[in-house]
Amino acid sequence: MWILEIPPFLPFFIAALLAAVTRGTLRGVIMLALPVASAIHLWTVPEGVHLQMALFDYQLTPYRVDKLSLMFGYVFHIAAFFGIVYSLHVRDTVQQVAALMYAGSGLGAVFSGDLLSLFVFWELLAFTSVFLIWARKSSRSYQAGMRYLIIQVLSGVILLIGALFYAAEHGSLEFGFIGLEGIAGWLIFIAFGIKCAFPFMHNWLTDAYPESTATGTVFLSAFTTKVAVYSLARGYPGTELLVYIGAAMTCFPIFYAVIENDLRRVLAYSLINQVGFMVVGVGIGTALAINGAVSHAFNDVIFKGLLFMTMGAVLHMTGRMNGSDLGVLYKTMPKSTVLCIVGAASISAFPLFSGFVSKSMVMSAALENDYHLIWLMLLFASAGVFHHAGIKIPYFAFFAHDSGLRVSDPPNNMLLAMLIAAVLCIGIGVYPAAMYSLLPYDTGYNPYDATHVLAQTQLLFFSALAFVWLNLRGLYPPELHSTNLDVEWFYRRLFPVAIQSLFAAIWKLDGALRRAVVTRLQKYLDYLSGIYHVPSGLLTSSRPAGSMAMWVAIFLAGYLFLSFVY
Amino acid sequence: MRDLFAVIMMTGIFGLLSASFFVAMDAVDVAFTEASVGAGIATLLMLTAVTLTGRSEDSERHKPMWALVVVFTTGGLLIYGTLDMPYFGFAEAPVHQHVAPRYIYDSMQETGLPNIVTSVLASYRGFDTLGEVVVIFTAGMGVLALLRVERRPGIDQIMADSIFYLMHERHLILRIVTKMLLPFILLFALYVQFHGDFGPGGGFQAGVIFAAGIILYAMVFGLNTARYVVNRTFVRSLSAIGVLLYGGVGVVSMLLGGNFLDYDVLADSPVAGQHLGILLIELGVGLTVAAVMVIIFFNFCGRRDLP
Amino acid sequence: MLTHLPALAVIIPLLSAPLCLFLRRPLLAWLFTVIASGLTMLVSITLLQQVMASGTIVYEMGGWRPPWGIEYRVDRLNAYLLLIVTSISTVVLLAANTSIEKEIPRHRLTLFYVLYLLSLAGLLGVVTTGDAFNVFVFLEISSLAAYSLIALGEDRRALWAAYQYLIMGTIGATFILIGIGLLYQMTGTLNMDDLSRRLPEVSQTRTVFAAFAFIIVGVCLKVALFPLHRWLPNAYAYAPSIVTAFLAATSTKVAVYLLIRFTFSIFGISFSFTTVPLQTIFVILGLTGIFAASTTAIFQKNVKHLFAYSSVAQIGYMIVGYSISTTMGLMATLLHLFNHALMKGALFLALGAVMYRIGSVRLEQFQGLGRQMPFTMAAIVAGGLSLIGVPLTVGFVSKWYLVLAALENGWWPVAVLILLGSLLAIVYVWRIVETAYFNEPPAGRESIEEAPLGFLVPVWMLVSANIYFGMDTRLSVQVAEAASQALFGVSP
Amino acid sequence: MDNEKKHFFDDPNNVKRVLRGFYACCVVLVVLDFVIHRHIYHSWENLWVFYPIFGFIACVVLVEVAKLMRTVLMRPEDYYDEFESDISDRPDANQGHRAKSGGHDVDT
Repeated sequence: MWILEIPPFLPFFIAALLAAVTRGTLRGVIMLALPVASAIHLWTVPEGVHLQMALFDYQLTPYRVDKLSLMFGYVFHIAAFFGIVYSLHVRDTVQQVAALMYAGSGLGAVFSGDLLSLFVFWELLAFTSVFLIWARKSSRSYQAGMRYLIIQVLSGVILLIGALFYAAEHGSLEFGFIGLEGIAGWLIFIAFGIKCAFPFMHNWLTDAYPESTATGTVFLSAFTTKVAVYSLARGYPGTELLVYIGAAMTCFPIFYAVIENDLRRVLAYSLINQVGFMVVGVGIGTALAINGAVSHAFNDVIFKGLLFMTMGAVLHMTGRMNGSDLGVLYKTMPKSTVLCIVGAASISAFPLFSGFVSKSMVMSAALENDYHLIWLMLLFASAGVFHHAGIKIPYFAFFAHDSGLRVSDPPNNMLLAMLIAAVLCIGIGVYPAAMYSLLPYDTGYNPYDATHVLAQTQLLFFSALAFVWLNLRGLYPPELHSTNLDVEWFYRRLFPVAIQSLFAAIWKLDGALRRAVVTRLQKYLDYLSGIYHVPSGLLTSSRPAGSMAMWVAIFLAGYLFLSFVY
Repeated sequence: MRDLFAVIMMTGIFGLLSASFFVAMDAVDVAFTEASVGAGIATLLMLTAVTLTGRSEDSERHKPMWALVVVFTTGGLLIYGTLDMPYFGFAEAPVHQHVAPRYIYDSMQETGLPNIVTSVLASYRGFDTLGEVVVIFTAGMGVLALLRVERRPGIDQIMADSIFYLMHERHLILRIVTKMLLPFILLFALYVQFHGDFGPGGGFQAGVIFAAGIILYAMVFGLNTARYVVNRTFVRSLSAIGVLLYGGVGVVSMLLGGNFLDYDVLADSPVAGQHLGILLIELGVGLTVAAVMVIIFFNFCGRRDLP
Repeated sequence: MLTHLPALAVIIPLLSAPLCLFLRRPLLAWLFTVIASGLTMLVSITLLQQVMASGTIVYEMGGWRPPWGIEYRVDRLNAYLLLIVTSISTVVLLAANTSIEKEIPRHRLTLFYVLYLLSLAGLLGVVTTGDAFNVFVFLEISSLAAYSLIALGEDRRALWAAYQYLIMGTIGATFILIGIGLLYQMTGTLNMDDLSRRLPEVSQTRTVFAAFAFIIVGVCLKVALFPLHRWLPNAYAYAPSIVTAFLAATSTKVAVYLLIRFTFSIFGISFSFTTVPLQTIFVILGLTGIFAASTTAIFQKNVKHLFAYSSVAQIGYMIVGYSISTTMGLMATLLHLFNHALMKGALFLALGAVMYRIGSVRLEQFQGLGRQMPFTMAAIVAGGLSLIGVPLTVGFVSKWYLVLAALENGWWPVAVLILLGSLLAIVYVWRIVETAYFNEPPAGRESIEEAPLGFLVPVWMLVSANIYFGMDTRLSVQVAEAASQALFGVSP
Repeated sequence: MDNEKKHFFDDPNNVKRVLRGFYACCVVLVVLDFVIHRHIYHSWENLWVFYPIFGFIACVVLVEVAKLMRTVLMRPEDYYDEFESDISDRPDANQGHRAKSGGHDVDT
């Protein structure tokens, strides 16, 4: 059936095209109808390779469907849907088109069966998403977008080089298990790592996401990192290194999150932390762990989207995003408050919320495979997540000290989008079997046994107790206007300063040297030429014909000489 | 040497000397070409150019000491490099062993021409010659495209009159001698043109001589007078017609079933065909060469007349 | 008539030129030129089909057998080059009528077309002929016509640029002539095929070495290989737009063809790559060229200059591929010949459209053009992407093969450098994009319209070719592969 | 805002009530730990009230460490802006060098 051959990214690109030329209600209808139709279509698609073409001597597979990619395909559709609902009120065509293209590129990437198609979508992800950052139209967002673009494109270039090496090593471009073997394996790993926000490569995320528009960040949080997680799950399952990288990713961002003032940046750090859980799962590589990673990615898209949406709503209504400038909004934004708490409970993995049913899989897998230290780190991170995302976000935005702001709940479309996400969060948490049936492996895992529920509840409640205690004792660090140094310091401060001073030195030296040489040379030539005192034809280029003819002669002499002696 | 006029004269002398050098080497055709082109028309054209640019070289110049070093090194390497070349006139040299014998022994039967140079030039390697003619045509077109000025009507007559008057006063003897010589020059050009099959000569030399005659006339009697005699549009067409004649012969031979420029098919017998073909293409060469030379000269001079 | 195709490919434009001189009305002259060029393209297509199907075609000029007469010899490589030159010429010509009327005075228009045809004929002659001296003759035709065409540019510096080009071009041609003369001395023949058979006997003489040196240097000058490239940027920048588009897309390609023909077919691979460490020299020069020229391109203020320097860099890629001297490397070079012709043709033609509307191609004039001339700017962006080597464009295809060839040889540093070079291309293309899309148009230039269809159609033909051949690589890859295999096959 | 409706947390008693409820929950959870038998995967889990203690200590450590980090990492909010606008304000300084290295003879 020919309709099988329509890869899911195509409808999105077509819709983007339509969105570019339509306005108003029509555009809204098109944009809403699209992910629904595409999702229905995807539901009917069986597994297998549906589109192939030949490029050079290689088989390209732009459309390959299996359980792993389907899982991401579904959740991307969901994310695209609530993202579109959430941004229905936006009149900026560039943003709407970019968002659709971005979602399409994400879908293209997860259904790519070869490295080259993956690369194309990889770069498309970068080029389309950057417009969501630039759409804020401030010089800050422009610069942040630029940095984001450079790092993302760099990741793509590394991926391409890796793919080239891979093709040279294996004679094939098929995107399957890659493993850390040879240059190709490492290059592709690094490329994935950049997009996945590995430690020291993570800064693009915390730098750029908070600079995007209220609606843009919702899209951004859903696709880029999840595509990277998918790629790792496909290419590097069971790579032990990933366990340690992932564990580091779960731990270090929470410290930053505690002292960060910009609440969306707090969420960005917590995004890295959540991705860390997935990376650990991929690194462990057993059926349970992969399931955990994939399902956690699935849930994370939804609850992180929900959190970003609630924060976006606050930003949209108040125009502020710093914890120190917000507070006591629950009075006038009760709906948003409730929805935000649902999201916070989900990310903190409270029983009956979606985070619980997936995160515990990864933790169990870590224990089963004797990663004890890692398990402790994850446990620590879980407590930390609750602390900063589960409590800090709602507390400082909606409760805490009175900021004097009295704004109402956001427009209905935003509320609706948040509601959809919240219902999904609770739905999955209450009835996880529906999601489990979609997972790549069948492990028969049941999160709701007494041990899990009790342990998790104890952990969370006592984390909360710590928060309450610290707060009452006045030990909790106040929210302050500040910038916290991160890896970006190297490229935003150290390198520019170093390069600037280095270049200044070089120019100085170069100038001095040049002057010295030119003076010398001129003296020498004056001496040779006796009377005439013009600069040499060799150094200035005012006589290109003359100097070029000379080069020709030098070349000829060189060739002759070489051919006689060689 | 800073005086460009002297430089040009020296170049002319150099051309003449190398022509005699070619004669000494028994390359009469080449000598003829060199004499008419190198010593003759090239000198004339350079003189015309000097009237545009001024007589002495610009004084500012750099001392190319480096260049001298490089040139000497390269030159030294080249001399060393070509030391193992076959000696001049060495009978066993590959040049005399491979292709040349056939030209020497068989060209008479194949083309029926006593002048081997002409048969190689016009028949064996006729396509090269077509290329050369097109090179000349291209040069003419280039000069036309870059130098041609649209003259304002009205000023012509004044200029013509004044120059006529000036010349009349000054160069009476020169004018009379030129008038007497001109028919002979043109006649000689025609002789060279049509005698090329048998002795030294051919379209190139003939064209140059013909053009030289016209240029001489223009120099002595003034450009505008010459323009009355030689219509510019006509000359322009002539240059194209020459190439077309040459190429046309090729196309006709193609239509008659031979290859391009295969003269064998032009007449009943191959030899007659060769004869006819060579005659026609030499005519084409002559036309183009003469026309282009005249074009170049007229356009150079035309620029000088610009107010 | 089919047997005469090799001759017709050259004769049609060669004889159309004098005929065109009689057409006084520019429109007629243009139509005539387009038809002549189009006919030649048809001839080339037929030739390519024949050659791919049944092997090399030989045509004896004047009916004389080689080596006594001149032979035309069309193998896969020739046919491939013929197709490149004629197709680009035809497409570029489509825009000529619109473009030229603004850049050249009316009374010179006919002569422009005459010279254009002559230049085309010269290039085709060089590509088709199987005779070494004939190469020189046609090289002179094409070069002379090219000098005049460049000098026709409306900028006064065009004359100066053409003069520089003339000096350098003449030196190059003379070197080639001296080289051919020396070869004739040593072998007594001018026919390429014959030369390749007779050369091995005398290959260890110093005269042949000297001949080789002369020819290589002469051809490199024509190729504009770094550092002998300095005639090129000005020549391209100040020539009329059409001429730039035509020459940039074809003339250096023909020079690269000559390099391949001389080294691979005439001197033979073993001689060429053992007499002089040619591989090392060319890889170094090629890579230096890529970096030096790309870096220079970044700082150019005139966009024509910018792309001219980028051409020099692209030549570096071709030379690197060539010097890898494996079937794959040569194939990459041949592909890049074709692909670069497509992208530079598109880019310079689009610049012609900008020139037509604004009268300048300085970078600051591009401000706001993204909105004022959306289709033209989109074409420039597409061409730029292709230049960078973004997948789904032709630029990617050739770079891909180039990198593979380098890796296949184990030259992975070269591969990395090639890719790094592409990053520089991103920078200079980005400069244009940034200026055109992120700036408001300068004051007083609010009412610029999109370029006329006369421009957009040919420009977008080339752009779509860029994309089409980037996706469907069968034609170019198949032919390039066959040609490069043939080159390695005939002279083991 | 005097006529504003009284909200739940405006009354300090309400806050106290909520907190008391919360403490009660905590106590219940600790008690439950003695009642319900947990599966043990890790030796530390044998420790009574392992999870509550871990959760509490982890958070206190987290916050204290983060506070320490502040002393090292915290900078004014416009830390980068200051520097980056610094660069973009002086294009001329760089322009001079660019012209020197890349300018072509024709354009000059």
